[in-house]
Amino acid sequence: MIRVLFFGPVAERVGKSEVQVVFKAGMRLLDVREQLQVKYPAAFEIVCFTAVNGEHVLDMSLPLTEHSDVVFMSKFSGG
Amino acid sequence: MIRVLFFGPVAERVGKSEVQVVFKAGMRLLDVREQLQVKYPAAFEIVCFTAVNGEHVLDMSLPLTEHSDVVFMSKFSGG
Amino acid sequence: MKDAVRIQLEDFSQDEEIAALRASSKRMGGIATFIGCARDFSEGREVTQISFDAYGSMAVGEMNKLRDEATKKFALLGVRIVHRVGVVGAGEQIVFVAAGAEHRAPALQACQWLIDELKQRVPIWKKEITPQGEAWLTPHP
Amino acid sequence: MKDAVRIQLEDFSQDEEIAALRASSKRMGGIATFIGCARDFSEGREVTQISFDAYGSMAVGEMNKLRDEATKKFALLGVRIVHRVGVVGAGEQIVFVAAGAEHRAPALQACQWLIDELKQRVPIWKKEITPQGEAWLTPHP
Repeated sequence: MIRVLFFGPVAERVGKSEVQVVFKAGMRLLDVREQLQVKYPAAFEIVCFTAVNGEHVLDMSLPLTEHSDVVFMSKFSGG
Repeated sequence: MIRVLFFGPVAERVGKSEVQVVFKAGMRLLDVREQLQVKYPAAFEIVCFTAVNGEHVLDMSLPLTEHSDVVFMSKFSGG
Repeated sequence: MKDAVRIQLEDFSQDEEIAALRASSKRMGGIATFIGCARDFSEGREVTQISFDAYGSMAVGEMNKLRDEATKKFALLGVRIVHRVGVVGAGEQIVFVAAGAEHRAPALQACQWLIDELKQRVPIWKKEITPQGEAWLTPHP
Repeated sequence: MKDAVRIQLEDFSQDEEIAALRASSKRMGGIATFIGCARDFSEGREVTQISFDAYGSMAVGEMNKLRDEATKKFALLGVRIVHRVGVVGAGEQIVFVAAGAEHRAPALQACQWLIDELKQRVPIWKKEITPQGEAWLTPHP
């Protein structure tokens, strides 16, 4: 399983703060994004940043491993 | 009388923190400075700023009035 | 001793943070700090409270990276970063950044850099709670 | 309530100063502060204490002018300036400057401006006390 987390405004638009995506061999970050974008289009409108296991990731072709934590995030507004 | 005050390194070189100068009609700031500079040359080597009654003064031709407070100061080093 | 970099629900004390910062070095000649507060007014709306959501582990990870980068970039002797989460009332403190260096210029530059970068990089989100309802804040580009 | 601008023998508390500053406005979104500390080392010499002499009335007058000028220049909501005189031990606090504004950029700019101007304009002098003797500090141009 891939654990996908949502926070703040994205979590509000998704309606929950966590979903599970079944891991498949060869899966890339963009596969997870595409799968969820179809389900939660309003949430993904405001997604700007992606993190895998707590690190910013720009390259959507990044291969995922089983049990990865993926987070799709809107612009930060802390501070 | 004109009261002349010294602080910090200037007071150390003068050897005191206050002297009195007899007021004369028509007296200007530069008259006081010249009179004291002759007496305390080492102190006046490091004088950079002058204040009259608590205000910075650049114009040495400023006429003084009886009971003025005059201060000859070295570069500030607070903060 | 509290961690130099942390997120927490409760308020923080500048005196405590500065004392902890100064304990690390007597070579520190200058300390610059920034405190962000919850304003009671934002873009024409009255704001009574601000609620924060954070991706906690990544937020602390990014804040630690900021600390390490600033320490190298500005030759700092100490850095502290504290960000509150949960609900904060109008007028309350939200974030604290402190940079200590031998001289004042790098301390002041580092403080500004730290708060600017924190806003760009640290996964924390702010919801404004007004008498008319709640709204996640959309940062300006 | 202590004066917002003052010179004093005793140490100061950031918590107290920040609380007093914040009491003046709930519109304050950012507070930048600078604290100058007595270093235990200066230009290769060990320093055990620093002694300050001040032209008190003019120093406070100039500090109040700095406060007024900064308030106008940076549209500040509050300013506090505290400078210690007398003898300060190595590692102790010397000076505190705080600027509060609606947003962070003017607060940070004002804080830097205030400490830079204070050093240029406020008649206070510093004597370093070392194991080898005492010496008035000559500021670099």
